[in-house]
Amino acid sequence: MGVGQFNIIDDTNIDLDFAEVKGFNISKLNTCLQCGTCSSSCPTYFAMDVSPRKLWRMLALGLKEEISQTDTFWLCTSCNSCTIRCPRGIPVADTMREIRELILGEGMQPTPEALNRLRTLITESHNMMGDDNETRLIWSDNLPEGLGEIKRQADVVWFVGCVSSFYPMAYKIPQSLVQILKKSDIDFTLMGGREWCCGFPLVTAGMSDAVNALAVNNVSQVIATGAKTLITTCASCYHTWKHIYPDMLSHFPKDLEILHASEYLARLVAHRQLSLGPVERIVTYHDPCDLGKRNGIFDEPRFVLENIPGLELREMANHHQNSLCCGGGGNVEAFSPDTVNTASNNRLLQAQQTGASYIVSACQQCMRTFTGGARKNKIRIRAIDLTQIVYEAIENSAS
Amino acid sequence: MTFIEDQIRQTARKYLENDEVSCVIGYERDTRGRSRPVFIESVDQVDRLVWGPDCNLNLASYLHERKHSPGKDQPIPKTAVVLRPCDTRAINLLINEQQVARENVRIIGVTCEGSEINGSLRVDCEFCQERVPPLYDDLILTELPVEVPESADPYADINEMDQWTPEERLAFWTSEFDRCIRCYACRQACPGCYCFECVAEKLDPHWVSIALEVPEKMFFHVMRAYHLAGRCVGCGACEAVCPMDIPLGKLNRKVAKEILELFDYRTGDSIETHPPLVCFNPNERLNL
Amino acid sequence: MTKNSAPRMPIDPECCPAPGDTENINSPNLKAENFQQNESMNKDKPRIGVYVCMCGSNIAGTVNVPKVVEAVSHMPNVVVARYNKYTCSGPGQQSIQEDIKANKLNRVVVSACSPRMHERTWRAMLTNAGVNPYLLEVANLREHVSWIHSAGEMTTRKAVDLVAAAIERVALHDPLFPQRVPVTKAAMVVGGGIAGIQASLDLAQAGVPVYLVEREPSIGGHMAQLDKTFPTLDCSACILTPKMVDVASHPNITLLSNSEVEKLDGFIGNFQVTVRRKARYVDVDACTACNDCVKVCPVQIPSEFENGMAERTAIYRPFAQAVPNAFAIDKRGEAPCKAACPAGIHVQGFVALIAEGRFKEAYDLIQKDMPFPGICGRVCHHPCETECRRAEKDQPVAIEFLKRYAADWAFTHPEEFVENTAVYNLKGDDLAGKKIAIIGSGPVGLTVARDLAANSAECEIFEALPVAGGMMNVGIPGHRLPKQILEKEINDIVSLPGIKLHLSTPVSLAPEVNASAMTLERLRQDFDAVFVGIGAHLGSRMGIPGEDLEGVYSGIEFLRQVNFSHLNVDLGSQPKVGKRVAVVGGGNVAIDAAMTARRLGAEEVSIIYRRTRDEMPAHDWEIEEAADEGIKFIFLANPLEVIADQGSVSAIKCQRMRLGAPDSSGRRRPEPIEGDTVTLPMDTVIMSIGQKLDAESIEINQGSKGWIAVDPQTFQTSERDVFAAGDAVTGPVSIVEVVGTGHQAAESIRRFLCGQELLAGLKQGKTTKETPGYYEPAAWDRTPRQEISFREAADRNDFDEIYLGFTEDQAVAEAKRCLSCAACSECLACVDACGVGAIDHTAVDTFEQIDVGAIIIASGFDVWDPTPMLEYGYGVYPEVYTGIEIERLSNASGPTEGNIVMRNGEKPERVAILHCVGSRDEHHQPYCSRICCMYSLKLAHLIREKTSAEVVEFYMDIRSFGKGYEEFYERVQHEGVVFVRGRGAQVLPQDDQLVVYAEDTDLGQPVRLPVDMVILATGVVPSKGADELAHKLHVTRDINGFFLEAHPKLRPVDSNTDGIYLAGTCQAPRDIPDTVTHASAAAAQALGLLSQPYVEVVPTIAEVDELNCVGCSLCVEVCPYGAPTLAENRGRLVSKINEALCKGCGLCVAGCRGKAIALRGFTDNQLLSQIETLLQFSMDER
Amino acid sequence: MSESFEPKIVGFLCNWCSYAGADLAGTSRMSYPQNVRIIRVPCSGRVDPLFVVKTLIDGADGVMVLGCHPGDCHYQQGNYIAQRRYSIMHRLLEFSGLETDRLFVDWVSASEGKKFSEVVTSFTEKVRNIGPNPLRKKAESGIDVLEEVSS
Repeated sequence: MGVGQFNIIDDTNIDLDFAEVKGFNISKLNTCLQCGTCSSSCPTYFAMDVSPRKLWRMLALGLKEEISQTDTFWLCTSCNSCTIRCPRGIPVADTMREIRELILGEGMQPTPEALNRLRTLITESHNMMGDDNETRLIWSDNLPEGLGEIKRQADVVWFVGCVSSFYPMAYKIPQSLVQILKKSDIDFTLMGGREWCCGFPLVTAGMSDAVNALAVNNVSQVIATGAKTLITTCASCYHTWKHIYPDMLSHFPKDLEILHASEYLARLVAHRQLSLGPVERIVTYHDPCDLGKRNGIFDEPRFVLENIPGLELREMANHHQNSLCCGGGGNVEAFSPDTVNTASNNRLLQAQQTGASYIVSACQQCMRTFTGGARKNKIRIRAIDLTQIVYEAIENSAS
Repeated sequence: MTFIEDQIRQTARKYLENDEVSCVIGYERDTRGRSRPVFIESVDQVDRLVWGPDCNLNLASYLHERKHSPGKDQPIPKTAVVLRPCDTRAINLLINEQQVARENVRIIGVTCEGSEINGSLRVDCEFCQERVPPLYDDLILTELPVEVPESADPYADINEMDQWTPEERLAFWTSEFDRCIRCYACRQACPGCYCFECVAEKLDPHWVSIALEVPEKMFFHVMRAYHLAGRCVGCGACEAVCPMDIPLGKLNRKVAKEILELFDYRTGDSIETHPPLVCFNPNERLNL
Repeated sequence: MTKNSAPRMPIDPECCPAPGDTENINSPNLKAENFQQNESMNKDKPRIGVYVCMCGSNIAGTVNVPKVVEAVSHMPNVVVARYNKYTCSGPGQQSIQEDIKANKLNRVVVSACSPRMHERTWRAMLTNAGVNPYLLEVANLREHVSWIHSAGEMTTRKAVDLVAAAIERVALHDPLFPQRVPVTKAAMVVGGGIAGIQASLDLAQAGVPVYLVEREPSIGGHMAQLDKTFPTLDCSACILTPKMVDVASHPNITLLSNSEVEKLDGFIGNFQVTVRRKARYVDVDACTACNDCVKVCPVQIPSEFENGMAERTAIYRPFAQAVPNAFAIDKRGEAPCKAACPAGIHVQGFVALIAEGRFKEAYDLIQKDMPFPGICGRVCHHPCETECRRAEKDQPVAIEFLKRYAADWAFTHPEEFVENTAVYNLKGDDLAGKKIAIIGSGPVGLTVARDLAANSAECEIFEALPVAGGMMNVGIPGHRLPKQILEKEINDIVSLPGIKLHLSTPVSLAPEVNASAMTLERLRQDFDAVFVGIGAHLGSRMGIPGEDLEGVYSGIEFLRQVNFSHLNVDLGSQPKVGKRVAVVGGGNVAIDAAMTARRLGAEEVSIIYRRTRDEMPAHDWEIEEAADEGIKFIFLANPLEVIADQGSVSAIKCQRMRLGAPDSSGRRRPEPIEGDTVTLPMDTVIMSIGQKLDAESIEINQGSKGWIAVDPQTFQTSERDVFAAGDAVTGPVSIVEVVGTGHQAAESIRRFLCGQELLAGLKQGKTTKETPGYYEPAAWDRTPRQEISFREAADRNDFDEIYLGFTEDQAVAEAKRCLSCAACSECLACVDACGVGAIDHTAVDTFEQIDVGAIIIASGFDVWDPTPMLEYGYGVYPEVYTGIEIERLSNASGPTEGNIVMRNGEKPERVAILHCVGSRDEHHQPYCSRICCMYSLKLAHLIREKTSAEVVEFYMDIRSFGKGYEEFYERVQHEGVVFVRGRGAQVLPQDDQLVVYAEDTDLGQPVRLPVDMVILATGVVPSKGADELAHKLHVTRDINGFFLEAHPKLRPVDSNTDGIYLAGTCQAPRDIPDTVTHASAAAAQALGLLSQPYVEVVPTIAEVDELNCVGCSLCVEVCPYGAPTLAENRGRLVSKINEALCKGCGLCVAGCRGKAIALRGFTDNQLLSQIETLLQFSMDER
Repeated sequence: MSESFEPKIVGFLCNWCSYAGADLAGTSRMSYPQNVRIIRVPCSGRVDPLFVVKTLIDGADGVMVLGCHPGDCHYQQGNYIAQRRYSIMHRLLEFSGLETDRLFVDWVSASEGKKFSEVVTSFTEKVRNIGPNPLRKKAESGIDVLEEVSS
């Protein structure tokens, strides 16, 4: 259906209670002002044929045909900027995900091949890569003194996450964190092979039905470690443990404290358990969408950075709840890699404008997207994770 | 005649001889040896005064009879009264509520070894830390110094009842109040209860009927505990006089415990402090 | 408090007590027979009429009204039970009145809408039918039943319950007779914006005296800031200023500018408002607004009127057409530096003057309080710098060096000072003819002499030493304080008329010690008062063996002799100093002695101190200087003995110490280490362990520690006519503290000689007031503190000064670092500049009690600050503006004289205006602010007209609803303004432009428009401080913080509190036409109240049953209005209610244990009847 | 507890704030359970806690006392004193076995119609869960008018 051809809206295609029947939050959707804020806040709007605003219009009028012909919802990185800025407070990002569930659930579009593959990989091999799940701790092989003996029971359980475990580009993150934990003699444990993918990619892909099994395993494994606190370096895993699992499982341990690595590092700095040496460098901090805009954690990472002597932190034009997405979320990579590339390029240019030599983020997925994007678009800035720079600071304090 | 009784008599004789007071209120023994209050108005009767652990009433209540001038421009009579430490704090209460003037009362404060109800030591006295009266004109000492029990939690029984389920507590009080015969002895013995006409007996406004049913009796006892909030000095007189031995003191101690926790206020410590229910702190937000 | 009650309206005799009975006008006698109702009403059996209203279908829709009527018709006392379609209508009321007459009904139950809606209607209906209006009960069947629940048996049963309860209750009602209280025919309007102005003028026109309270120095509100107004493009000032002038000139209007409501008492028709008249420091009547003071004011801070786009001075007039057209001074408390200075120097003042290069005025300001600017600029311990707020950000302002610069400038520019500086601050002549003897010419003696001479007293200073200046001259070495500065500042004082100096004339006040010297008795014959300022010139002794050897000096004597040699005074030769010198002690004198010894040729000087570096009392910058010059420090050592070799010093034996627990002064007490001693070869030993009073020379009793005992506030000694201050009283302290005590002693002497009370009005010591909102600079410049130049340690072998002082540029740059904490720096330049002497810096807030009958709140609005919306970058990108800022740019009297230009001065080529910023937004203001669309259109027009730039407006809806508004929208479209239907989502920088991100929802395409300027059409929020005002006036506010109206549609200008009305944007956002309409409506409502002779006050108040009251005073303590008091009644103290004060809250009634107080209309029985009926009626058989 | 148990709740509402809030809930056509019967009082400070005890022993299943938010009281301090009185009566009632869940004291302003309806709904549910008042007294006197209505 090209833009030129008008499809007359009449009772052949209009279905006013379609949205309600399909379980959308219709009372909120109906308050939409059609103001376009969500569209113009979207990092991947340039690649869409139908703007998000127009998509709600179609949903409200129940134009099933038009909805199934657009691919707008496949381009949503679920970065939550739209939800934060929507003057009516409509949960726009969640609605995008619900449309994906609808499209796949009702077969209004053939399931994209990449998503099918993603589903089988995760359900069978319990990780995003399809590698042998037992090799989850492969990143620790080239550590000088390895991982040492892993305790079954400990105060803190560290949920490493698929990207850190299987993407060599991201190995530096767990390697840094494990040294930090060891240096501050924290009583922690890892689940290695017993750790399955948290299921966040399936949730955003609109296949949340497959996540239940993963949740049951992961939660029971964590309970088995007897830990009081769970930390993770991935913002998406953090969101899953903090919100998706407790809503999904009634027996979720209420007293289990869920912390992102940046919050935990901030606590260590505050309690003077980390001795941070100087790092003479100008850096800028990128708020990962699932950590900042979705869960409101803005200050802890900055608190850590400000406590590193010699480090100058400069904010990009978009920061805090006004932050801009790295482009890596919502499996858009599986659907349209060059959209992701353009989006991450926009963000890297902003980082460059600050004159920073590092762009520090607190999510392995952002770090991975930026590293690829910087190389592809030849932008001279190095993407690192908060754990890496903290480890560098600790190294300098020792010398 | 014990060491204490001797001192009481001498003090009474002193007051009566130099006409400082027109009456000394104390205890005497009746024909069957049981203690009962007595009004001594002449020196020769002084030897009737006795003292013992069974003197467990709060004689301050009798001051209500002698707080007004008997006739036109006649002075308010001066009275001496034998009081235990907890009783003396009731004097502060009555002063604070404009009922009694300090200069009209001579307090004969007795160092207390704990009083008994039906022969057994009162619950409050087990943990009582205040053996010497905080307020007195004459202090009556015991022969050997009274040892003060180590500071246990005075509200242990209350805390224990707090753990019960509501049903258990309701069952407990329903059975207790069931035995109440509404004789109002507790009200008469209490220094804090001096209304001309008690709400429980008023027709206009008509709050509660005179039925001997649990709800009505519960209304009376909850009302009394509420009316004594921040006013009960814990003298135990109500429990002492109750013919049916109902543990009325528990209700008052529960309220006293809450007031101590909420407003850090203990009744009768001084006449300056404002009783909790007539003042407020605009910044406090109490959970209701 | 000046009683400023309004002129009373002639009292209508019919309704109130006889005229002349004025003293209890506030509590008239309230006998019931004021009214004509016959008394017998309530004695006989109740005959109740029950009426259930269908209210059209509002009630009948869900409640089976006939069944309700049927259910209650058989209840006791019910004579008539009927339902009707509209009870509140004329026929509805008439049918009830007929029923009353026909069936002799004496009580009525109306079951309809909320009593808060029509209770007044039913009461009037009963009164007309001859029944007491309070024999009525209303059952709320509409708001509490029919509108809430769906039709059904349960709903009908609930209705029956409520009606039955009302019937049981009304049977117990007694007739009540409302109090009639006269109305004070005056009104108060709070807030002087256009709403307040309009309301005031309307009221004044109607002959009502109006008190307009405005918290800013001028009325005018936000409208005064506007350039043009929509839709007619009238110039805002042109239509506003005439009204402002009317307000100022109207005989009925009293304008209380710069004032706030402090407290409200009373009730409708009889309010007593306490107004705080904030100190303005400028006499409004005297000020001619000639602007001379602005020319001399050194302080520049952002102007609130210009929204921070331009600066204003501390003494300012908000805008040219201000009314009252007078200046005001922005004082924000006492600057922390001035508060910390013991001598009370106007620190921020002289620093601000230096920042503008006005050094002469700076010097004059300093020497008003500090007679020795040059000296103090060099040796002060500068407590002001420790309090300087700049210390929180980086380093404090170098105040001491700035003071020194001003003094040095004065020293090098004598031609600037025609007369002797000290002369022209002559204060008065109340001490003419009085003679005062001053013993000691140290800093305190000279200060006292100067202060008394300024009051034309004759002072004679007796100095024992051959030189004047005391410790300044003989105690402080040359390298710290050059002699020529010292000489000049001493001569400035000594050469004053009325001061005579006698050198080398010791005065002993102890007759038996020194018969020849002047004694107290002989002084008393010639002088009226004596001041003792002899300082502490005796060095304390350690009392260890060898202390008297030759070559052992006390620090004081050593420095004195050195200084004598410099002043070529031959009192004993210059002290000889060996190769190795030991200075014992840790204070400033020890440091000075050590550095002096080095300059006299000692090769190795070491300071021996029994504690460590941290505990040394000397200032650490002086310890620094000594260390730089190579002086050694031997810590934790205490001299035991000075060892001699052939009569001259050869070594000193010391005891090793270690630090134990802190002593009373908080310093850790040194304890000897047994048997651990050390002997150090020394040639000279200088004992500098403290100073003592030369006790023999004075017989006035000394305190415990050997200092002269004086009254700490008046400095009067045990002898009535002898005063003392300075080191002799306090022990050795810094010059600035000594000068401070000098001022106070001089004031006490002046009062003593004038026979005034010494203690009156003395502040109880210098309590630093709580910091009332110091000025906080928005942008923050990080310039570091200037470095003062000084001579290198190597070439500091002579007695020339170490520090060389600031250059002029350094001084000005350093002075500019001052944060202007208290805004007005109290440099007093304006006082001299003001031709009519209208300025008084010592003014304080005053309070006025004003009696009014009605209050109109017109507190207005504030423009919302869009900073929280990070996506627009307001405050980050300079070219992002709010609407009000553009108003100021385009206003001819604005910062750019009307040219709409960017911060860099150039005209913008393309401007974007973003609508609905912060409004219609769940995260900020959910409501529409109504004015932003129209003022955006107007701004677009102005920009097109003045800059012909392209203007693009990003909107969701254009709300042009008013008269002429749509036409104005069309006109603006004609003028080429482009409208994009899409809310601006974010603004990001690109090169030197800003890019607006939006979606053109008409085309469904993304928009990324680069523009030069972005204007945010921010919404409207209640004015700052509206919440405190609401609490003070007991008026409720709505969810968004605006004042809550009694009814949104039917009573938009009434508040929930009777007698208080709302005008303008304080109640809800609205534009100027609506505001004026709303204000006139409020004035009309107020007039409705004020034109009545009396007002009926709620009769449901408390009533005591004396027989039952035990007089326990619970009610007295618990009542918020003090209505109950204990009063004598038949020989007993019983509670008595002052019926004029009681508001009927029922606190005492609920608290009274014996139920001896009843609340008329809400008695216990009435409430109990409701409870019992409600529970009994709806008792289902479970 | 059979679903058919309809608790009887008496509400004491202060004329200036909570009663006006209830009116607003009405004018905004909100809906809440029918169990509450409202009695208008000048201030929450007028409601002697003994009224609550009296209402409970007369058979009510739940009592609500709603006043103005602290600081908003038309009589300046009525709600402050009420707050103290009820903090004590609440604990006394709990101690004497009438669980605290039968007494609900809160602050509702004149503009909080929505809060009023929510508060009534949640309290009615809570009372319904804990069941009828154990002290329920039979209505021993007075004609039982309800027979005629429900027949």
